[in-house]
Amino acid sequence: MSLSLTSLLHVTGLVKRFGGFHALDGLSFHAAAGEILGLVGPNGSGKTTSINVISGLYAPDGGNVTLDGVSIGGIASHKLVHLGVNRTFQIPKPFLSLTVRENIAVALAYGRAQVAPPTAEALMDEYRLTEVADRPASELNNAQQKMLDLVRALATRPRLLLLDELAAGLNPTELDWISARIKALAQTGMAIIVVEHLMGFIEQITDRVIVMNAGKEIFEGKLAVAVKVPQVIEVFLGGEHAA
Amino acid sequence: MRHLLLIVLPLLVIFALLPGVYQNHLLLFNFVIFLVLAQGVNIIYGFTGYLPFGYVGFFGAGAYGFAITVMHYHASAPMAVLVAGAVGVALGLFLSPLLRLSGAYFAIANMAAALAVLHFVANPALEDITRGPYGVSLTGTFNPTLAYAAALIVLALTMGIVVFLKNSSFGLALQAVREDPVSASMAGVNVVRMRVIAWLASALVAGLAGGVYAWYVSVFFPDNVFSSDFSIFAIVFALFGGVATITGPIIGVVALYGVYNLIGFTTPQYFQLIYGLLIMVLVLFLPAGLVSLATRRGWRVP
Amino acid sequence: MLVYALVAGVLFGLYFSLVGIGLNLVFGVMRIVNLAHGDFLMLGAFVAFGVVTLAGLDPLLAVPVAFVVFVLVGVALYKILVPRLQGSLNPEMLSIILFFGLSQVIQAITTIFFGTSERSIPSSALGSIFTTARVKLFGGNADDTGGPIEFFGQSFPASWVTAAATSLVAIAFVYLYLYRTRLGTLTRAVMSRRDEALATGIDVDRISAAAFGIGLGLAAVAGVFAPFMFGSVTPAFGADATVTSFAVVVLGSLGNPLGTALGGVVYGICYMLVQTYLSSWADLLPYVLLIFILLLRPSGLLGRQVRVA
Amino acid sequence: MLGRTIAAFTLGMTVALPAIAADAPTEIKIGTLYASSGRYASISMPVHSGLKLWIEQKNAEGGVYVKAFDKKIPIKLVAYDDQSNTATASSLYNQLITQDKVDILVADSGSVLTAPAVAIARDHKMFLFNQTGTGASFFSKDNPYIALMADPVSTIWPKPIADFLIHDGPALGIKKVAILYSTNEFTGTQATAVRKFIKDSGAPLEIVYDQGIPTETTNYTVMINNIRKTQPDAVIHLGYAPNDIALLRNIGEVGVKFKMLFSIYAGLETELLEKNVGAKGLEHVFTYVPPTDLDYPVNFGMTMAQYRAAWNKTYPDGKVEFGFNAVAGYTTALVIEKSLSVATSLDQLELHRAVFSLSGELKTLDGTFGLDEMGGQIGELTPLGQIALKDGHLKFVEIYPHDANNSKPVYPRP
Repeated sequence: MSLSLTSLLHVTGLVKRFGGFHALDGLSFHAAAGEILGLVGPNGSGKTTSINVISGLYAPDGGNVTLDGVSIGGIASHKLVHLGVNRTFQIPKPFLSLTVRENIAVALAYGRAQVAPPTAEALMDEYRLTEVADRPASELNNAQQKMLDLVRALATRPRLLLLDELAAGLNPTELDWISARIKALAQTGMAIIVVEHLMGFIEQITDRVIVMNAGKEIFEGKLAVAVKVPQVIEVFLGGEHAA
Repeated sequence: MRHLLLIVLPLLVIFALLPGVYQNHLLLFNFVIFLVLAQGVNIIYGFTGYLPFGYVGFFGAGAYGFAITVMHYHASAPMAVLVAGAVGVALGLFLSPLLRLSGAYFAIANMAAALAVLHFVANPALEDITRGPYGVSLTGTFNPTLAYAAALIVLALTMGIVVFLKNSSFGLALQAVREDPVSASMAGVNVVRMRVIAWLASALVAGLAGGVYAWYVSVFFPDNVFSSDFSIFAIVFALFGGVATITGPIIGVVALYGVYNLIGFTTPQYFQLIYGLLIMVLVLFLPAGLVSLATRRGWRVP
Repeated sequence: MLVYALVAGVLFGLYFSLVGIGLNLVFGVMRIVNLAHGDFLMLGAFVAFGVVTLAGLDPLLAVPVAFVVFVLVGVALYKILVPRLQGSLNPEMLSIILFFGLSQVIQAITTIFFGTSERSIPSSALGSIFTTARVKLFGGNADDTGGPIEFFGQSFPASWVTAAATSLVAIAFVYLYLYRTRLGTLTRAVMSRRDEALATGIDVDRISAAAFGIGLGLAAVAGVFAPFMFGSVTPAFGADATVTSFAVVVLGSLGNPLGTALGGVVYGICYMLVQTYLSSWADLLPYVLLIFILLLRPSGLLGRQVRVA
Repeated sequence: MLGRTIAAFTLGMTVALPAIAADAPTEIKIGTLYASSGRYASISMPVHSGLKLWIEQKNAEGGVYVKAFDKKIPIKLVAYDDQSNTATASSLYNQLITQDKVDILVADSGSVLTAPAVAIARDHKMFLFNQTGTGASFFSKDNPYIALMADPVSTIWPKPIADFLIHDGPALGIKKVAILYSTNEFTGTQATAVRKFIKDSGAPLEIVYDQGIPTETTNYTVMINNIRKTQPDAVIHLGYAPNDIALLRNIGEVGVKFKMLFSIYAGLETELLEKNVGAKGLEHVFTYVPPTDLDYPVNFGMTMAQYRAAWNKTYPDGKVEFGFNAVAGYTTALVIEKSLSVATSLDQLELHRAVFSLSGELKTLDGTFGLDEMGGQIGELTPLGQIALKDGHLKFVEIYPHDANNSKPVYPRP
């Protein structure tokens, strides 16, 4: 692997419509291996939709998504997982009646990780799930369910990991802890895209952010720079004033 | 392996020995048939969450697959049973678009499909092929001993499938699909293919059961083998025992069908009333099935 | 033949809207599949039978009686059955079995009291209060009843017209209830988002009980006309009626009671057309139609696209 | 030759000996099924009630005479409810045979619920008293373990209708015939028979309408309109009781008058149809003249009048109508009674011999009992009749075949 940051994901001119509503309207950005990229923007700006399209939940209505130069737009989710794309969900969606261990076993068995994934034991240990390993997922608290959701994604050894509001609802200690974990994941060469409302968290972990509004990007660069750009301020403050 | 040895083998041995000591072989045969059907429901409902309200469609199609093979191609009965299974699978494949539906929609569409197959088979326009509403008589292949043995083989196969599902990551993945298809696809599971495979496996065992039933009963009308009672009984038995387990449907069939016949033999005058009340009480007080009595205490039920 | 089939289809279809609408209300509000729906129709028919044979009155008078009685029965049944059911893991699926059991119980009890033979009511009895009133007010011949009613120069059974008219009234009633009353507005809220309705503090239980009662009441009202629409009724009548109701309801869209009105008419017209041109395949129609509609528009003709897995 | 004689003699001894030597049982067990609920309940209950009535009557007299033991033996009825469920029916039939070890096995009513018994009875070498299961697939030359008691086989039953149309029709001006039938084994077979009789006769009759409709059909308005469009001179409807009820009601409600209308159940279950359709709706309808009306001379059992009186006394609540099915159940009972009085043992093949020996001899309120070689019932062809309304009461007028006491049909219907 080269030491320079090679671009893994390319999104160009992505369009997604729901009826007449353009949830994504020509979104373009890229993400490199080993990089943590933040996706920020007001509610309804298209952050989650873009994750849903990239992870194959929705087929795009226009534009292009490439992974390592290969077009992946419209490919079914499970195939994307096999290609090395995975994600977590804003509201975690574990398999409620299965135990934690079984939840992980499914992803380990079907993820077709190209590099040998860590064992279930290691993953549970790392994400503090060992003591609930044999309990059904329905008995887990919200933070534990989020970790299980993350572990499910990690068990497939993704090259590109999309985190949809993973930090929401975690307490400050947990936040510090999970930041460190995410950074460690990036260190292994994983490209990570983080959708988050907590700006502190974004600032703490991201190398770069994309600011979105109305389905497209309006800024790309460091968060510290972004908050000084008038257009970005207007989107955030204007949006809130209007509301 | 442990499950095969401790659950399936004893079950098969018991049902293989029972005809020697109990003479109502047809009752035993019906037990075996309902064990197969309840486990078939378990495969599709327990592991994927689709309630096959028209499950009898596969059963009836299998029975007619058997009949047509025997009548028109003069095949041997075991051969015809295999055809019956194939017919079940073919019908399952044909109906696989129904899997796009969920919840009650699937259940209702499946019920409609079974009725459609019944009315298709029973239509006088198809008299040359199915004998339409006039019924079939297959006395040439009638052989209760062999048919019973064949039913046991079908049961063994069915139990084998369920044991595999219970002990494999394939079964785990199916349950994941049942719990949350989106999340399952993000675990790398091909949701559509998994569902279709479970659906076809379930159709296969029902088709085989239908073939064996046709072999044993040998004289029947469309209304006999497409009776919705088969679907409803199989579902009620499976749910009563507890689905997504190996033992649940077995307990369900043995207990509930046992009670059913006991009422039928002893108090026929209030048969329907007692049975209806029994079902209601069970759903209200044991909604997760008999095995929930054990799981509530934290015991793992195979 | 075409015109006749179309008019007959509309009349017949409007009646089928009434047959299905109660089932849909119950499903829409509670996500409960009432497999005993047809049995409540059957009971409604026996109410009409009682009104005619015991009191010697016009079966139309059985409409309010059946409605009130079965609204009360519905509320009582709701209190006994539904809370326990909804405490379970998968109430939608379990309801199918629970109500199958109920259907068996209803059939068994009806058989004990009424036997198993076909029962019906003379066609001339239906609407006889109008005849009596007409004779009293305007004079004329009281024997001149039960005759056919003419549309487009073709004659149709008077009972069909009466049943269709009652259906229209009942559909209007459901519309007014859902869109013009407070309880109805809340009912619609529960139908669209049950969990949110619970969270906002709506008394979901009370609304559900009302919907369940009204659903059964409407089924019983439809049952009053069953002896006229189906020739005769036996305690075993319910099973087929339930299946047909499902076809009608799914056609219109499950969970949208007013869609059922459209579903009924579409069903009626298709049925009559097939009976006219392809009669021996007529019983295949409802099922094939149902499957196709479900596959092409899983949410029914008037539904929102929400139910594909 | 000598050897054969000895063999025959020995055989005769072995058959005869146990009958003399064995102790008479304390009861004769008759096993049967009925459907108290479900689709077939309405045809099953009247038949079953007929059988039950006979058993109560015999037991009140101290039992039924059994020749094998040369004494009267009380009857024990073992009856299970199959709830119209075929899987249940099959295990219950087997229960009767293997556990209750009944002496006499009687099927439930109707072909669908009789079907599960056919192969089982044969397998256990039990003679099946098939009450009303007309299914052609039940009967074969190599199966001695079945005979049909009451209903004539469907292939010959409608002969009088066809013969009437063929022989008397043209003179009356009947040229165009419409056939409407329910697509099930019972009525479908009759439709096929009518069609075949007419076509084979070469009579100047044209079948202008020939449609099968699902048995579940209970709504005939559109069909009536379609049939009317073909302007038939005669309409033959072959369906079950609920079909007849719906058709006749719809005809009345739409105000259509067919010149001639035939319906099966107007005759078979007149009481039931009168309750549902009204007397007016049955006037001028052509139908099978039921045994309830024919008053066949009997050489065994009650006459029709006596049976009707006994029925009304036993079942005063009117929940089960008196009609053809009620007679069918009693007819089965009489065949059993008579067979027991001639059979030299309770061996099932001996029962077969006894039952077949009655063919052409036994005359009950259902007419002459006659079997073909496969066990199909061919005894009495129900004549064609027409219903007349006299002072508000229904009366059957026999039309065909011609004999002394019949009259001219009312044609066309006024």
